[in-house]
Amino acid sequence: MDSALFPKGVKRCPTWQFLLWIGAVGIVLLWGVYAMLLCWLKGLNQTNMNDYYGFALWIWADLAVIALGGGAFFTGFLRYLVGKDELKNIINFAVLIGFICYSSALLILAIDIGQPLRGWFIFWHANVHSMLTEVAFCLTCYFGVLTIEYLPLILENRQIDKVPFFHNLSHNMHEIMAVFAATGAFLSFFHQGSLGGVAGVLFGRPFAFREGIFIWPWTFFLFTWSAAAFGPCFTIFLLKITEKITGKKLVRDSTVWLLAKISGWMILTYIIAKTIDTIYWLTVTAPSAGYGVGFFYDNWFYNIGWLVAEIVVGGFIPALILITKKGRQNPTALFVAVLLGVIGVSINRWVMVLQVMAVPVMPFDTWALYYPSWQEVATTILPVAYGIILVSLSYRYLPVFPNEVELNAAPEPEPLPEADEDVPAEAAAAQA
Amino acid sequence: MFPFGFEWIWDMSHLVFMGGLWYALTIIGLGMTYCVIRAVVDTLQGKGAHHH
Amino acid sequence: MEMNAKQHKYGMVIDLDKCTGCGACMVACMSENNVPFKKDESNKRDSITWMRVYKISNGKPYPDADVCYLPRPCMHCEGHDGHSPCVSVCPATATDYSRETGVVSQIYTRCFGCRYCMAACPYHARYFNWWDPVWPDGMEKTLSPNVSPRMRGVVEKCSFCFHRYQLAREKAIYEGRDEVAEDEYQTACAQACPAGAIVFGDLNNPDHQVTRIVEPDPHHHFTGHSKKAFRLLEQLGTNPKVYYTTERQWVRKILGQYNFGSQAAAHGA
Amino acid sequence: MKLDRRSFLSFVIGGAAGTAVTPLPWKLMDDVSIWSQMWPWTPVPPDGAYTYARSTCTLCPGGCGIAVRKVDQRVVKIEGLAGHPVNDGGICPLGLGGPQMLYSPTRVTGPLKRVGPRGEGKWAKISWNEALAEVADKLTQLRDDGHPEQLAIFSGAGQGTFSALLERFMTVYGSPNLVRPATFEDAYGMAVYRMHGQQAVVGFDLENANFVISFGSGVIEGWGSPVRMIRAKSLWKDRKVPLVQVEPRLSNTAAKADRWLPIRPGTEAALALGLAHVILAEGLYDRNFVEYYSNGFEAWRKMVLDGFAPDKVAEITGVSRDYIIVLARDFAKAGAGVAICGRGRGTTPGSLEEAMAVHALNALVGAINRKGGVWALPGNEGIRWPEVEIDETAANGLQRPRLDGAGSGDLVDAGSLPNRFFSAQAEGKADPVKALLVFEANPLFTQPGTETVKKALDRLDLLVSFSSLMDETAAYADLILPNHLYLERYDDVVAGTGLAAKVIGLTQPVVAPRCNTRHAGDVVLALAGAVGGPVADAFAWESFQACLEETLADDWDALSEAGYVVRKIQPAYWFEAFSTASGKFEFAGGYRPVPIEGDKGAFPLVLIPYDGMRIAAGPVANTPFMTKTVGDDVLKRQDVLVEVNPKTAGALGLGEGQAARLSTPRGQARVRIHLSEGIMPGLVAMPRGLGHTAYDDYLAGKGVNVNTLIGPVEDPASGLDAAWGIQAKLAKA
Repeated sequence: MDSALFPKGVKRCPTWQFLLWIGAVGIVLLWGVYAMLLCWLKGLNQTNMNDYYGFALWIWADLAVIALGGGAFFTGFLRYLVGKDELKNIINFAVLIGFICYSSALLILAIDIGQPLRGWFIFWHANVHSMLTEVAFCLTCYFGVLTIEYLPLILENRQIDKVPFFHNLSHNMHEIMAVFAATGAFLSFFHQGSLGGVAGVLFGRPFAFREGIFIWPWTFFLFTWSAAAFGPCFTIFLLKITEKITGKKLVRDSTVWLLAKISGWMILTYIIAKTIDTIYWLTVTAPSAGYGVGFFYDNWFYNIGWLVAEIVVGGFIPALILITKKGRQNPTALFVAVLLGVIGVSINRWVMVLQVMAVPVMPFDTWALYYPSWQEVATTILPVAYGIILVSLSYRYLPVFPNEVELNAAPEPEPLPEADEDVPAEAAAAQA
Repeated sequence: MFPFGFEWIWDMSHLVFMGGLWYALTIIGLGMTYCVIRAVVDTLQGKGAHHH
Repeated sequence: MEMNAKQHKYGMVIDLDKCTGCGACMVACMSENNVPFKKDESNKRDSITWMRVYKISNGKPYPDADVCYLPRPCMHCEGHDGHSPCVSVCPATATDYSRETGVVSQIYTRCFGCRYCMAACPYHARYFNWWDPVWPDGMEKTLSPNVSPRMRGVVEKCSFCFHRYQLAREKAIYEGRDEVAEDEYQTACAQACPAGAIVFGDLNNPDHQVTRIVEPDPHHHFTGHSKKAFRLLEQLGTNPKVYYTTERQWVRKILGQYNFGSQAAAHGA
Repeated sequence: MKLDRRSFLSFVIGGAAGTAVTPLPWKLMDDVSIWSQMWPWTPVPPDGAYTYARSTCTLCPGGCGIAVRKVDQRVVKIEGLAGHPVNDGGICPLGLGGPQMLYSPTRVTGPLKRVGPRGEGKWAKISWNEALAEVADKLTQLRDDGHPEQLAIFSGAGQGTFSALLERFMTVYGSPNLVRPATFEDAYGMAVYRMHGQQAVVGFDLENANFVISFGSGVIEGWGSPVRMIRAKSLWKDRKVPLVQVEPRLSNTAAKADRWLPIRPGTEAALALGLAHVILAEGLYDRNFVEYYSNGFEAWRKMVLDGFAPDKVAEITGVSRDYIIVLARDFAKAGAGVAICGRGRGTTPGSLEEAMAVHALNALVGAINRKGGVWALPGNEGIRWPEVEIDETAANGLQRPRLDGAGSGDLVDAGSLPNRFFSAQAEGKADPVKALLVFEANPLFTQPGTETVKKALDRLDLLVSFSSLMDETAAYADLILPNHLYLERYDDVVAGTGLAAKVIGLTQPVVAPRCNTRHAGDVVLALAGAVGGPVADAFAWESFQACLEETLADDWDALSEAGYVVRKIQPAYWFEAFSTASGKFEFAGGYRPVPIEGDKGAFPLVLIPYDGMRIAAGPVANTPFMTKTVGDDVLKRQDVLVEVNPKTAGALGLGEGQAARLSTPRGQARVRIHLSEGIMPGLVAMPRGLGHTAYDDYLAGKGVNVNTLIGPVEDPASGLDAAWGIQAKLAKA
């Protein structure tokens, strides 16, 4: 009955099935909304946070989704600025994911602050020395950019497109999209970095503190880099899941492989940098503040395993899989790699928020552990449900995947040969 | 955020930071304005109308 | 408000050998600053105590066990030229380092509760209002108009009883003096301490007792000249303005020297 | 159709854009944020004129001077009075609590009469006239029945005019049963009586001592006048005066002392005598004092030398032989050494022989009436009031023995024995008391053996509480005639328990009474008037304030001006100090430990109560602020944590924070375990002052009242409560 809204020439499941699916996810969504309202009406006593854990699950969720949403800016950067035209086939999806991640991040922040009604003070009374201010500004601006990048896709809905004004609008926006993408990339480099700075500048917290150059601690660059590196993993990861669920091939392998290859090299270079940073921190920075190597992992929960999981399991392994042709072209290996990547970057964001709070700093203090309340969990799952719904709707009604029709009508054409420029060099250059 | 806010100081950090911000906002603003205006013009010129 | 004021650096030195852990400083502080209280305050991780007295033990077995009490107000860190850990991170300029007094202030109506400052403070001197403050029927009459009660969702902390400085300063100006005398501006905790363990004053004023005890060295981040007085976590570069003295070696070892993951256990208030 | 859609969409978009450019949304945003900064439910304290009023704190016997900060007629803060001889600006957590008591929702807002069973909490508001009539009728009836002695008063009021008023009332009324809570001062006073031959108030010139041995006294934990003691401790630190703390638990005093001497609880007297042994054996004692001003020295000397050699004492006390010798030498050679006793706050008297042993030790080094020593000061020099006319009824009543037996038989020198009073009343021995008036006290909470006290109260026809707040005893009373709070009334405080000077402080009304309360003094006058006859005649004053002004006539101006007056006291010289038969100091005493209650088999552990500054255990209870300062190693949610040595706990399979059932012959309770290396194995330490059942949720139901688990043990020598603990058992809960 809603077939009139479908993109041209695609097949979609029957409406009742779709509604059932949306309904199921909707229930989870409502649960999250209920928890959200509790936090807003009754205050943050609904959480398990305390004066030792001012930053907890939510801040981690923010950092994680923004890192994972990094696929949008980096793909956009590659497509519009580096000129990897091939990526146009996945850019819509990347943008969609980015849009979901960033809107979620903003929502969670709105719940996380004690006085949501004064949230705008961060702009109005901005303290330019605070990393959080930088985050807020760039985050909001870039969310604007993502909206602008997502808007044309909506306008291309078969019915909306019939309205000449909207048709023209989307057409014009496409024309100058490069400008927006450039701005977005510019903003992203900063807010991704600032998120790293948030932890890195805490010189009162030896676990988080890092030296750096100018006003930026090393974590600033590491975060930007890791977002660029792991963001695409998340995009591919979700793409594969979407293809599984829809039972369709949505993006050419060649496109995926290209993105995977770039991502792989980015991860490899990042994880090497991260390793150097970790060694320097453990052997120079922390000891200069009097903290021994073993100290930070001297706890039953926060043990050295976290470091290994982050750097080896979630770093080197996916990197090595993705940079090898065999690895990334084997569907299973590819999926495992992107999954590990997603986990790896999530662990990094986790320790940079929660372990920072857990480590005792005053000599007579003790490790502070915390577990989230159901309200925190629900509000953190809320964006996931919201994301699923938005993806479903977009997939059903919007031309997210330009190749969908041909890929599922005609037999699979030969994958194009992979581009062989030295991608990481370019990407790296782009950072500087 | 604005020079009339009392926490505003005319120093490097403010100029650089706020400069960056306003620069970004301007681009986004102008870009969208351009798109909208052109879309209006195009529409008035009858472009993009489907005939059946 | 104080244009021509000369630079003060108000600070504190606490004699850990005199502190008896009686808790008078905590109560005096709560009473002076309209600190809210709940029916159950036994979870010290969400119990607002601007001044908190930690209990430190030497970890030795009976009968060699020993304990020491450590009062911990806000350290009013100067960091590197005013960049205390918390001030520089506040996104909304809701907390500030005063160069006239060296006091780290907190504007409750400006704070929107992001708690970044709490994450930044290694002394856990900052507290969040997780709950709406509620006074039992009638007890709101005990509230002092000098300090505005805080609303739910904002961060609060020790202010070195800054309102007392303002009152003393107004008085001084009214009497045509441009200097606030040592005894005119004392924090509630220093005033109440029955043991006289807390000495408060201007570290820039050589005549003030606090300066004579600490002998701060301006050239070395104000570390105590005579190594008698030391500060908590000095090595982090927080440059706090609260000093401690003790002659007990084990206490110095745990606090003065770096001591990490030691068996020394801390207990609530 | 197309047109419609287009116009509709453009309308929507145009509208949105339009609103966005108007100031409306921004104005709203601003308003909302401003609203969030002044939420109607976040109180805004009204401003007003700031004033300070001088007064004297009555919340404990310390007698500190206070400066009460007011905003218009609101009390917002209490500070220590600078320059005051007792506290000189310093103040304790309890003293700071005044405002929270004054404005507490647990205030008794007016006279109440019980309806329904005792302690059920059902009350009828009655007028003051009705209330007074109720009490007066009972008082008249008792006298008409010829049994005035069946009226008893339990008063925690300090030695001031009000207490004198109560004594006078009981005398003319005809009852000997005026009972006061007993403290270590009673035991020490009796020791002085036996060794000096005179009733005396004991003072310790601690500021001038140069070596202090404390036999379990909470020097910085509420013993004597708390703030004065803490100041003294700081003084010692500055002057490098050593403090040696003798007790089985690492109290704050022990931690702050220069030496902590863990000792088997109850064997302190033996240690004192052991020290004496060394001093005697090595001839380190004050020859001048011993030879010319003492009597019975030889016999006592022999007793000590025979029975208390260091090795033996080490065996008894668990203190090392060598240290006993070292300590004895240092103490004797110090020149101005002094020993004090009275466990914790000293609120349980302890055994007489312990006091005598300590006093003898002081005498041995010539510390009697010496600078930096222990002073025997003349008791409350009689308030000069006109003699009372006593009628026959009263005379007969006064002939009858006190219910607690004090002042008769072999307890002739005992003042007041609350433990015996309540047990006798509970057992219904002799002729029980019919009516009990309770002033400034909360026996149902503070007296060891809560059950016994309750039984005793159950045997009354009439229990009247004069408490300002709804404490346990008030909640159990038949009538409550609420007194003004100390911030609302006049009173005089003879300060400084154990102070070597006499400081009289004036408590003044700093605010008008908040509730429909009356000064207990005025109530006593009114009752006397109602009883009539000679009872009425004895009280000519039209109000308590008038009585007070007349009584303090000479000092009144000074008092109302400065808030206090100091009377420097010079203790008597040795040649005139003693009123014994020999006219000399009598060396006496021995060591017969008073066994504690309970069978070691069934109750292998020993429960000892301990005191601290953050928990008020007396008739005045914790304020919310004070309870907030209590550590999470003492109170966790509603559970009290008891201190147990890891060895002891380990043997029972109990770990940190674990819930356990603590039982004694007196009762049992749920507690949590706090492993502490600061306590002797085999002991379980529990703080005094928790486990309130009255008051509100900020205090009630938190922890356990140790008095429900422990009971008094009578010292045969003095009749006083000498219990220092009770056998106990811990098991997993």
